[in-house]
Amino acid sequence: MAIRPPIPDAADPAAPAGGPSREALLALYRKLLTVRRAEERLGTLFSDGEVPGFIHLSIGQEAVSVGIMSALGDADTIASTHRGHGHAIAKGMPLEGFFSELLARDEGLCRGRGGSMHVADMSVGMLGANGIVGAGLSIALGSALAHKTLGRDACAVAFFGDGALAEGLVHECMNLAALWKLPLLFVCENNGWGEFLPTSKQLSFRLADLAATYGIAHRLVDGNDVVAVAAAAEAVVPGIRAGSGPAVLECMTTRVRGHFEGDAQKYRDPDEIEALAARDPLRISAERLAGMGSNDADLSLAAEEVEAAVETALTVARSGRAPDFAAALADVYTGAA
Amino acid sequence: MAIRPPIPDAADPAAPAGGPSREALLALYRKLLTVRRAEERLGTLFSDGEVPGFIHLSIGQEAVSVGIMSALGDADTIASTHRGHGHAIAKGMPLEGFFSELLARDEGLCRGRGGSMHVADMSVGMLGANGIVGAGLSIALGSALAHKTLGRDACAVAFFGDGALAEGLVHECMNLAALWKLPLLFVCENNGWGEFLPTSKQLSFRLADLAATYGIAHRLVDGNDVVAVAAAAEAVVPGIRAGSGPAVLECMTTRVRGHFEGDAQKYRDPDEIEALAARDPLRISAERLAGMGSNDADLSLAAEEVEAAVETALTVARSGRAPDFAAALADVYTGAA
Amino acid sequence: MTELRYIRAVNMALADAMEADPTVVLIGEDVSEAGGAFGASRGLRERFGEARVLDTPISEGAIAGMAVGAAMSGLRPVLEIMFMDFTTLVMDAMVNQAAKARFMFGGQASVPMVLRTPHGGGLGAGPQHSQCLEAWFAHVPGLKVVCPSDPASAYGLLRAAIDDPDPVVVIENKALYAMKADVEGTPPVLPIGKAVIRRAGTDATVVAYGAAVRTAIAAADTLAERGVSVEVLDLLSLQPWDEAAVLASLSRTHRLVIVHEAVEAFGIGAEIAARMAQIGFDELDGPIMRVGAPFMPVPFSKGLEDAYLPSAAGVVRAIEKTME
Amino acid sequence: MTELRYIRAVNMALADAMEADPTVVLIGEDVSEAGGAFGASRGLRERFGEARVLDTPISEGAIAGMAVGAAMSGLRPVLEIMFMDFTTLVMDAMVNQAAKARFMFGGQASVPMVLRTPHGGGLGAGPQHSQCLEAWFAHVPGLKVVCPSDPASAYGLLRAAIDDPDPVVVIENKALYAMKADVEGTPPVLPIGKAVIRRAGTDATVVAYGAAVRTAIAAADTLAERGVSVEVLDLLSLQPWDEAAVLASLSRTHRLVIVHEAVEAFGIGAEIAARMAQIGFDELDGPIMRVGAPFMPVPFSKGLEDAYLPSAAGVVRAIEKTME
Ligand SMILES: Cc1ncc(C[n+]2csc(CCOP(=O)(O)OP(=O)(O)O)c2C)c(N)n1
Ligand SMILES: Cc1ncc(C[n+]2csc(CCOP(=O)(O)OP(=O)(O)O)c2C)c(N)n1
Ligand SMILES: [Mg+2]
Ligand SMILES: [Mg+2]
Repeated sequence: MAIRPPIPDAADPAAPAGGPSREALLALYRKLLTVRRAEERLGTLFSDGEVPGFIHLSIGQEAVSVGIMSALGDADTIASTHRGHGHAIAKGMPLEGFFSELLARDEGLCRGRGGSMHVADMSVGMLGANGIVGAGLSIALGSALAHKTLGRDACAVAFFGDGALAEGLVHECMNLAALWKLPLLFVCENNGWGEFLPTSKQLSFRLADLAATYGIAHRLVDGNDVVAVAAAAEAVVPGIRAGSGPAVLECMTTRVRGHFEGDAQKYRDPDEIEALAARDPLRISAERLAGMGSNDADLSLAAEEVEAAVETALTVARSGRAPDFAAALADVYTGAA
Repeated sequence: MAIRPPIPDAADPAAPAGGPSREALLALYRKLLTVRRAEERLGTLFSDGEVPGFIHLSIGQEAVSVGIMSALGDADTIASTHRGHGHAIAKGMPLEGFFSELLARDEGLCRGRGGSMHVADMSVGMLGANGIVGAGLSIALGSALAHKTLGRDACAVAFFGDGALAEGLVHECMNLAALWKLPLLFVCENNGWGEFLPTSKQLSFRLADLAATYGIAHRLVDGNDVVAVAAAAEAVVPGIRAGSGPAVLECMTTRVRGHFEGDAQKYRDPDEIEALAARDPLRISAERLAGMGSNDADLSLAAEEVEAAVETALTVARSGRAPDFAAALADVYTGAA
Repeated sequence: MTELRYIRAVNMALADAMEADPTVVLIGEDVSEAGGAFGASRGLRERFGEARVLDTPISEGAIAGMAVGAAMSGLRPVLEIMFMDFTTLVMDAMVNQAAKARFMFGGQASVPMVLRTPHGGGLGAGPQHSQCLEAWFAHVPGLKVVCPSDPASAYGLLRAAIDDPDPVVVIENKALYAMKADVEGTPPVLPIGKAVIRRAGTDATVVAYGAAVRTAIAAADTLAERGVSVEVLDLLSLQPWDEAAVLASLSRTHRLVIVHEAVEAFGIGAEIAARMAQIGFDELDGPIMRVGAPFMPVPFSKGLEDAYLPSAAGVVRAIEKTME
Repeated sequence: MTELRYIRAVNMALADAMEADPTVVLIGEDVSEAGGAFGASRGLRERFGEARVLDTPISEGAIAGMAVGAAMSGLRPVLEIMFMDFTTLVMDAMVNQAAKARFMFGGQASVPMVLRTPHGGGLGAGPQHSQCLEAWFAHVPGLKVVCPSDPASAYGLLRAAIDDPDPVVVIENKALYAMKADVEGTPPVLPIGKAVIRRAGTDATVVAYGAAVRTAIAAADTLAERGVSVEVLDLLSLQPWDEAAVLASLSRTHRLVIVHEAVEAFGIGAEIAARMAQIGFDELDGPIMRVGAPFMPVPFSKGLEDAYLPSAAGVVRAIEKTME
């Protein structure tokens, strides 16, 4: 019943002016790789039955997490989605705490009570993944209000998917953020899908028009090019922190895996999935690095180091304790323990 | 903290092409007058303590109700707001049933259980006033779905105030109506206020832009000119019934009384209230009628007849029975009585 | 005899209701092309067309309100909310609109809609995808609430709910979707408000619903080995619930235990216990015991979740306690 | 001694909390320029500035979620929802976010926010502006719920709620806003979770909260004339509630009646009755009686509403019944 394709599927092709140095890009590449390897590892852990529950991987979307976070500091806060591993790791959640959580260990940053849909690390301003589509928007809105009221030089970021655009909360939060000029960056990860249905069948509008309605600046960004994402974030974050009001970055990206692990994506054209390889964020960055003179050795060194870090973290996580029921029960309220 | 005046306060001044005949306009005038007198009477009944609860009068806004309904038939359905007396009466709810309800009599169309905020008459497609801001939008959306699915040649109408534009439900309903091309007319009664605060301090956007975002046609209408409202409704309703999809009419209008009876409007400039007399829907229609050759006698005859009808209805209502508690308790579920 | 899975019974009930009444429509996220997140509506789009099986955007508030409006205008919508946790977003539509329409409009309107939603843990789905919130709905005059415990009741109660002229919340348990049972032909439509004795007994009554019925039966089996005869009553309907059946069983056994997966405090069991502490007071020979989830969110870790969910051992202890 | 009105006590508590802690902010529809729909925040914008007293658009879902996020980021927001009926729109923020944040993030975060909202009938406000929905919140691990019954407790509980590190729902009763009482200076901050004996007695215990405390006291007065000595316990906190105090009173009187304005079925009283039917079973000399609203929406008509609301006569009958 969709009327028209609501979201253009080509991202702004203009290359960002004055990109990062080779070292800086290599650092970003390493982060992309960290998210990728960590999630690939989770995928196998899940199919081996080592990780329970629902897990939503962000493979193919890592450049959004890594690019946005490159413009943020620890004082800046983010609220995430059900697909939040990349956000958490890129914001600085340590891999041990991350894997320990996914393996439901007491050493997990959420002590094994939250799991994949609730990874969080308050110490780096990661206010949590969220199992409720759209909810993170209002959490970030509140965090932005706190930044403003307390006079902090900080920005809050709300991550959300294109499917979440149908939730009324999006409208309420954009209106409020614009009305009060809150230091809030809206980051839409537009991967074209909401679960098993293309979002073209869910939305009658384009985010660009919605943002314009509230007078919020909107940029369309190639979400698979970490350089483009980082540049876009750097272009708006300082102004947001300084009080210029909210902005929207719409990052066109690609969901490579199923909606969650175990989803065989039968509803999707295999050719379409195969074609995604050309837009792989890792490949795009690697090509850029090659163009800047990096050689294969640089990349394989990075790969080895990341691999080792992931495996070490996993080993640590596996050796962790099971959470204690009485301790959990005593921690529903503050100071009850 | 409002950034810019979100809603233009001047309505489209263009006079509608080929207006109604004098007889037709006199009939509309009589309806305006009926709503006005009924509500004025309610105002005195309220201050005399004869009507309990919260009552929100639509004095100054009658032309929206009467104008829209002039384009509707009994098969068309409407969902209303907390300020719903005008909608109910204009849609055809009989005055006896109306006053009996407001006086909490068993003969009231809601048997004295709903009162002002829940006046309804299903037999004429009036699906109810509503105490929840925004809720009527989704009720009308569902009614439109039923019309479409059951192949009816009918339109559903959602009335809502400008304050309601901040509710997320507006966004969800507009997206859905546009996506599914539902036979739904959105009628915003823009009176510039949401309770005690100008909506310019509540909204960062204009409805025209929001509607355009979803690809829904939008018209700005002088909501105090019943001829303009009727013409706008007639211009869109047949197309909506025929399947062309939803439309928005934004009717610029004037809340003359307080938010509810008993509200002294101390927050409002007395000059502003006084100036509203110039935009009085009755005056505007009377002047039009005069221009078309109606004389004062026509108008006073109408006034007398309306007055008499209101008083008769009120007398009937006053003589009604008090509702029975056991009967009410037995009517929570169908057929339980 | 054929083998019927719980989720398939739901699917059959939807299909049979749509077949019987052309005004029945299905509404929800991914119910149409994908056939439902748990497969409840698989094949129905193909069979009844996309106009009657509607994939919606992620707009729970609007689709619930839409179901109310559609029900007031001649359709019988069956709304799926993917996880009961997300019913937090439809409370206004259900409570202020659906539940009250008939009463507050003086009987002019009824709202023949169904809200289907799965509750319950056991899947490691964590705090926002596992909650049992049925007590909220049972507290609201104008709503009915049912909770099937097996394939036959999943079929029979859903058919009854769709036929019902008033709004009904049908709560399925995710952990039961794979449950199989042998049935003879099409299971019968079940009356709303009637409990069923799943196992007769004389020493104590255990009242349960949904997945907890299995737990209760397991506890009864254990105690049978020790010579204690436990009656297990499956409520099936939570609002209205079968007060007469509970009282009758209590009057035979004089001991009462109530089990559910929802949080014990302020849960469904509280009302049953409270009612029996009034109208069944003279029949009670021991304290009324409840077995429900502890006062904490549903944890992610398997170990924690296992400890969180009510167990047969816990029910055994409760029965022993009231028989002391 | 000075005379203090209930609504003024709320206002004082807000002012004193804002004075004591610069991170306390007020958020809600018409709370700032208008001073609140019922006047709770009158004068506070003038005193503390518009940055701390925020008028919001009509966006309940967003402002509740905003309060959660703000509380996680260093503020102590006090959110006003104009009528408890509209809390249907904030259930996700309260239940899936505020209540669970501390637990599901492993104790990393706490959510020091307050949701203030008035419940209750008696104003002819009809089915969507009168509901008492506190049982929903009491069922949710992670939330606390309090319900003051007079000006002093309105002050003392609100101060405690704002000081509390976890989310607290403070339920006021619209019909009590005009209530006056004499107080000595500033009322004390009250501990959450503690009940108070409002009237000592020996023959029966009546547990009540909010506006029903007055009803219970009126019933006790009536029975005193007939030589029956009734103890009235004011719960004040509903989650956690003072189980020990109820049990202690029951252990003295051996008869228990619970009264509230909320619908009886699945209401707060159900949990209290259920708990006492377990841990207080041996103390009970008669059935546990509850007096609450009947199972219907709150009607508009004054006559119907009067019959709907729990009455002192109804409480008297319940006490007599359990003493039979
Ligand atoms: C309120 C709510 N409704 C429905 C769901 C089920 N659900 C989880 S993810 C999802 C799709 C979200 O799509 P999008 O926002 O585009 O994010 P993506 O999965 O593409 O990253 C849905 C419907 C949910 N978790 N919360
Ligand atoms: C969900 C909800 N929030 C708040 C209210 C309280 N309230 C009643 S009317 C109103 C203002 C509505 O403004 P608008 O939509 O412009 O309608 P108007 O009163 O101007 O006709 C508010 C906030 C309500 N009834 N429902
Ligand atoms: Mg998506
Ligand atoms: Mg208005």
